[in-house]
Amino acid sequence: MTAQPFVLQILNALAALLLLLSFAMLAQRRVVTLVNLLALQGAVLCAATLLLAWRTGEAHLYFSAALTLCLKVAFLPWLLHRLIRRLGVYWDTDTLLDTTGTMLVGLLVVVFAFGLAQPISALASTATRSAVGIAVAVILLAFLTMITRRKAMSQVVGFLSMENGLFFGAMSATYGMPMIVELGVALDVLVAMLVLGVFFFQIREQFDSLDLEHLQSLKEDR
Amino acid sequence: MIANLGSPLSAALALLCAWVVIGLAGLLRPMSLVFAGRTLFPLGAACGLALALAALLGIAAPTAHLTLPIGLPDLPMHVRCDALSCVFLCILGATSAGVSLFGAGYFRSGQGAPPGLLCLQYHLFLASMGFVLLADDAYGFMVAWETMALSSYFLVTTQHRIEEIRRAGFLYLLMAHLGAIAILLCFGVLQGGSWQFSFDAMRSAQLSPPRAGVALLLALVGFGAKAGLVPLHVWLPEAHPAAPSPVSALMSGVMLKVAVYGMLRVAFDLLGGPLWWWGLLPVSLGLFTALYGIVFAAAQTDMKRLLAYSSVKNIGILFTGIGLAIVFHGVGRPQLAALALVAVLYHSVNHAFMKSLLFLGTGVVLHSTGERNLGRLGGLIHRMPWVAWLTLVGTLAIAGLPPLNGFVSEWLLLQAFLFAFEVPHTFVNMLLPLGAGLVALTGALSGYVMVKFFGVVFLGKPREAAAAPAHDAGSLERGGLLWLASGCVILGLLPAQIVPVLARVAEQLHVGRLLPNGAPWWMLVPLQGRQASYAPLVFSCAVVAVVLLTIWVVRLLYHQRIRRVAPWDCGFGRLDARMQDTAEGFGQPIRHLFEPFFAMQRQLPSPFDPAPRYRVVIGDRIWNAAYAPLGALVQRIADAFAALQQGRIASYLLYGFITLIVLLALVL
Amino acid sequence: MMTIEWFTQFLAVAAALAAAPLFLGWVNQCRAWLQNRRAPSVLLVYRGIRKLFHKDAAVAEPASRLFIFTPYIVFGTMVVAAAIIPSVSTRLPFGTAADAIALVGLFATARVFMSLAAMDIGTAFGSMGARREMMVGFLAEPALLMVIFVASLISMTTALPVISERLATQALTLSPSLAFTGVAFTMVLLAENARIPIDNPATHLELTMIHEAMLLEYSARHLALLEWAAALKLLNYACIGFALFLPWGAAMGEAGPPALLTAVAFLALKLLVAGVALALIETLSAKLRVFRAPQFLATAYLFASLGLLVHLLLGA
Amino acid sequence: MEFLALLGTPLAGALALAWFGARRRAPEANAALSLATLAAAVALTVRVFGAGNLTFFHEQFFIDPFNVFLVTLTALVGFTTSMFSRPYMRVELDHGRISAGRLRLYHSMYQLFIATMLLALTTNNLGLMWVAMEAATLSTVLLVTLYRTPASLEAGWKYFILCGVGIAQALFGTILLYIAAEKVLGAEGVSALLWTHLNAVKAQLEPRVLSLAFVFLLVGYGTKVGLAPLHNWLPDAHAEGPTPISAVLSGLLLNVAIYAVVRCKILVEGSLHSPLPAQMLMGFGMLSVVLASFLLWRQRDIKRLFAYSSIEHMGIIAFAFGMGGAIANFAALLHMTVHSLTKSAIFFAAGHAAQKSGTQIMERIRGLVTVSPTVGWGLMLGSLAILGMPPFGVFASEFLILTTAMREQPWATPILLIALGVAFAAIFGRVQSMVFGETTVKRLPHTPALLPVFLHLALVLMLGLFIPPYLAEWYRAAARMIGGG
Repeated sequence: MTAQPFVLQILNALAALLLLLSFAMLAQRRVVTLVNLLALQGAVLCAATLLLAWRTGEAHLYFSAALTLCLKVAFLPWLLHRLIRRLGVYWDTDTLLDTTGTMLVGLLVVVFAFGLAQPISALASTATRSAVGIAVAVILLAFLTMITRRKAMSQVVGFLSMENGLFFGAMSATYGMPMIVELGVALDVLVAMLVLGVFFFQIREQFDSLDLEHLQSLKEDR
Repeated sequence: MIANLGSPLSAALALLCAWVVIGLAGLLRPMSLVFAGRTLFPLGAACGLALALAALLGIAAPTAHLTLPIGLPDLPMHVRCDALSCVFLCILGATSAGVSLFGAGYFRSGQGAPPGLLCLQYHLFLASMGFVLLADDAYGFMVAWETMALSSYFLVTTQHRIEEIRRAGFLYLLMAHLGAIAILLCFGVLQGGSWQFSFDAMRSAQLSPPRAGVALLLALVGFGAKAGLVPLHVWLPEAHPAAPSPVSALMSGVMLKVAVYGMLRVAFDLLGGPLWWWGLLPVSLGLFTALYGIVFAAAQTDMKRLLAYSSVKNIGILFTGIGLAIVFHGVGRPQLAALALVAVLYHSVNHAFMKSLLFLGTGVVLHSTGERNLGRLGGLIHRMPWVAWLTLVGTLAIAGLPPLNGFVSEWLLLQAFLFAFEVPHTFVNMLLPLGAGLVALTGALSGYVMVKFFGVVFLGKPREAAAAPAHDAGSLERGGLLWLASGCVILGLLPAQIVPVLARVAEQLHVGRLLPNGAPWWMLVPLQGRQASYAPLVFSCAVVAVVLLTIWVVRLLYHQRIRRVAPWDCGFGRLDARMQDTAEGFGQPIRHLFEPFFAMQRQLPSPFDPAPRYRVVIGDRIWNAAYAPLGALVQRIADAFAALQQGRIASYLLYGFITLIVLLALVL
Repeated sequence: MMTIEWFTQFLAVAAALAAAPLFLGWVNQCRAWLQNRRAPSVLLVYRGIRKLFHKDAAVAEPASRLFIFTPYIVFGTMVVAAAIIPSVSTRLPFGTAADAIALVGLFATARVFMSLAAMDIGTAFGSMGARREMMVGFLAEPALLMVIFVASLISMTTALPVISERLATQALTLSPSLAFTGVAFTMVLLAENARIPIDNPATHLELTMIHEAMLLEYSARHLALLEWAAALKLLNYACIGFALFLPWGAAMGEAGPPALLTAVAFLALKLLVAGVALALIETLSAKLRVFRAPQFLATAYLFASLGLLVHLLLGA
Repeated sequence: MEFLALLGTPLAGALALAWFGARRRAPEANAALSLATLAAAVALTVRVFGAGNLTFFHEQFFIDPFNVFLVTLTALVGFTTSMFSRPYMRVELDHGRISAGRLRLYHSMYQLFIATMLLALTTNNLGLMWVAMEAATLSTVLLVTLYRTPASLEAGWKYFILCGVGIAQALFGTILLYIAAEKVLGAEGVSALLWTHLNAVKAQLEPRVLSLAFVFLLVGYGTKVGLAPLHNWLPDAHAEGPTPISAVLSGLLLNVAIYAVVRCKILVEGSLHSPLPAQMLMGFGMLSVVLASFLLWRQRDIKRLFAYSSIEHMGIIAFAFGMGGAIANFAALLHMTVHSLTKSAIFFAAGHAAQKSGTQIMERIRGLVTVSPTVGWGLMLGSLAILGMPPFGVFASEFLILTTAMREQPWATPILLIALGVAFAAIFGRVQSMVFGETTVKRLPHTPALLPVFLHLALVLMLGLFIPPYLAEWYRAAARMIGGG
């Protein structure tokens, strides 16, 4: 096995960092830290994108990196922090599954994701194709995060983390989607977050809390 | 496209469309009773009459086809008119002529659906029944079939403010729908691998015996549910009383026959040659249904429920006949098969006339007294002689008494049963003749039931004040009743003219032929060389002659004095109306004899009770044993599913996650 | 030939009309003898009928026309039935008008009219009688039909004249099925004609009566007709029995006057014997309570069914 | 030109109504804009009718037999719903359930929603389709919470999160598709996500990746379709939002989502040559039908009831597409059409019924026909139609689906039929007691718009008895294109 170029080694390290951050988010219960982790994940993503852009010379990857920087590193964490301060949600009281259990499930999910990514990596022609597995793992771990949280805010963070995973997947496997799509996606994420902001205030106005416990009245099991 | 306007098929189509148009015309002035009653319903009756005539001509005419430019793109609606269709179209036309005429005078304004809407639903109901009879492909058949169910449902729930009626309507449509599902499945089996859903394709399909058996079973379930075959009969005694009387008359008189038509169409036309022993299922179910129906009829206290159960009994007889025809057909006794089939057809015609007549009669009673409960009626023969005497004709006919029509078809069926020992299989050839005994028993029981019905409603003294100021039917209503009653008489007196016409159906379906025999025109000899004969015209003339002669002789020889006195009653004297037998009392021997049939709840007073009350509630064991647990089962499954949906978003996400993982694992 | 047939027909009906009360009287007389009573005259029934015809008819106020017409209809039906049953000859013109099943139907018609008329006045006894009569009827009718079935299975037809002819012409065999059905038929006959053990024609004890309860409100000529019709019914049943089980002696095929005379003689003889037998049965058995009647008739039905099965099994 | 009008009108409308949406005549403006959209759609249809398939803007948009009738249908139902919402929203305003400001939001978002759906339908670019689908969610999420009641917020939140997560999966699926396509079509140029191009080369796409992609796409868009067990947002969102929104969600959005699924299925099946995608669709369909029909028994809320019915019908459609083949696809397309028309008609009627009786709880809605026969009959006939009663068109499609199922998947037929029977009993029993009986209903200040109800029902009735030849032709062409079976 020949040694990979240094850039790729860095890229792989960044990918591993992404995975680690996902795990950290899965374990973290403080909402503020969770948002910070998200921002960090965005930053790592941004760095990876930049690096890749530099290596491949794809112009639109620079653009993507800029988009990521603005949106995921700066704007969204800022927005979320602001919301946290305004709404006073700092703790996600407790997760539905204890941390160790969650971690174990997470580990299994990672194994599964890596297995899943095999055929994709085999097909992809990019230098970073081996990182696709990481992207899948990030997506699934984010999913898991959302499942195990009780606060609306943490779920949103999980949701955004999933978006990060998607982005990373697209980037590592194909050097990003066509521009028009990427713009559209970014726009959607932005709008989604704005809508969320509105939402949070509405929810809080009604329930005095962002605890999902209150959002369980519509059900069949009465 | 329209081949020949004069042909029975196009005439029938045109008349059915005319019904639809008449119905739609009702919406022009939806609130006008006069417009609907005096103009549209008589028009509908005229159409019915014309349809009956066209169909009568059509029985002798060759089979006609037509493809209509509507329906599914790959399956345009086919219509076809053969002798079988024509016989049932004839039933539809003739019966509806009487019922529509009656209906013209019957419907009153008041609560419930506005007259115009009623007119639409009524005529749609008629037209859809006609289309069922003409349809020659599965899609067209199903469309017409369900339209029939739907329009009749709306008619049943005309008085929708009454909770009971709504429940009856719901049960009715539900059962109809479940039946329709079975019919659809039946067609799915019948196409036999060609995946063509025209009846022509089904006719030419070669089915393996197991598949054909499944098809027959499904048909039995589907058409049985509509016809009221036990244990699928539960809707019938609920829905028929709930509907306005002309509608009950049509449902019982015609719609049940349409179900019988479907069964015949599948069994003898589409299915080709069913195996003989499949016929045993309809026979046994039919016999059980007949007994069950009539026994329950005897126990009823509501006059329309009583008639509804009597319909169940007649459906049982019809299915017995169908089964018998299948058996004979299968074992290669074409003449006997034809005889059984003719008996079925004859009974269908008869039952249409007599049951409509009776339902219409109860309609007048209901209108003028507001009572359906037998326990509160009585003595109406004095107040409404027209209705009483015409209903008496129907009563005697349905009790299976000669010389009226009900007897003829039962006679034919018994004749067919008599030769069941020719079936070359032990057990079967012993059991089938015993079945004839059951048919006889149900026939005799219906005599019992009908005496109860007529006696309690029309004879004796009014049991409650409400029955006292009753008035007779109006002229249009009388016309309708008279038409149906004369049908009963004519069908009873001229069987020798009618049987050959019906036998054409058996011949065209290749079931068998009734060979012509040298009997004179007034005598019915169904089977050549068996010498059983029946000449109702002769002996009824004789009876009339003897009666007249007796009256004359008595007048001649003795004086004519009649004194009107108080009833003697063994000198008891203090007679009042409440000492007559009630409906419960009259039914008591049957309840006693057939106790295992009923799920009875009795409240008996103790000997020292100061205000004794006797109450008996009669339930249907089949309902308790099959339907109630089924409902509970569905509810339990629903509860189990509901437990999945607890409202927590996390669990919803988890479902998504698991789904994703499982599917991914699946493709990996 | 036709004239002879029509003459025979007339003769049969006239004989039946005349003989019916006589037969009833004979049965009553036998019964009295068997019970060590002084027997009334055989002609007592005639006298009763004659007396009733002369009386003023008293009709209850609530009665409708149905009530008044019923006696005529019942009487007419019985007369026509007598014309159909091959009592003296198997070649009666009316013999083909109705087969055995239709005959049962005719009897049922008469019964239904009777019951309806009984309910017409609205008395407690009338409706009670109607109910009981119909109950006996619905049980007896299938049993009777089963009897007829067996006979017709043997001769492949339900036409009574043909059954008689075939039974009479076939070699005399010991037929267990006919024996069974014979018993069944007798039981049905007892039940249908309001004899002991189902009903007692000689009593008006209110709570046990069936047939008489229906006649309570009739008087004068109407009652006379009904009594006569009842007698005719008994005779008709007896004749059906003869046609099914003892066809010998009746004129078979195209018969001239001598054969007819013999037939009449044979019929008289058979009736004499039957009367004694009937009286004997009635004397030896006790009246059953009303709710026992179904069991009695179910037994009849069972016998007839057994006869059927035995016939199918043994072919005899 | 027509095409530009088709997309531009609602977009411009959304902007305009964002300013003027609270004015007195705004509902009429909303209807007028929808009418204009409909006109554009009809004009486009007529053009396609003459000219065949069309593409626009460098093949970024296209019209083929599969989407042409959906475009018209969307525009039509969009228009009729706007007609319905005119009196409906006014009554809500009068009752004080919403403020004028929210009416502005409503009108604007309504137009935006129509625009996104038309975009999703007409775009050739799978990425753009994703964007449009997400935008459709976002534009309706605030409409679901329009009343700001606790329940509506909860429903909105679930809608947002579940559909958001779902659609994220779809994005990943799209990415995977792109990876596979890029290999064949090359990364340069944007053709690698254009459906027409992909369709042309689908046989060369790498099957394993495509099957993974399909799973993500199916789970993603399937969430939006409301396939069980991903359906949980659907009843909540339908029940708690304003009725016009329930009508378009059920009648149009679900259609668009299943349209997306089928588009993807065509590609994947072309590459895969295995029955797996079809089986998945069938499995989801079956599960949805069974689950929904049993859950119908527990419903108390009228809109929730019909939301579950939508799940059931989406299940039927998914099952039919899963079976594939000319007849089943034809039937599924027909079913999409008739379900959309019928279900929106039902929601119109149900909306008025709920307004009249002041509650959505079915036990408290009684005797509609006595007070307002048209609403009552609309609800009754609509329910019967949706339950598959002939002569309505739903029966036609169900007939075809069931008969095909008998041939292709005999095991499934009894299950489907039982589920249909159970659903019949559940829905009909409830509808009957709402429509008939003694009444509790009162009159409303604004006359209800029932033209839409009866227009839809008339169309459905027509489709049951007679399918216009050109429509049948489109269905056939689309069915051929979808293939499978």
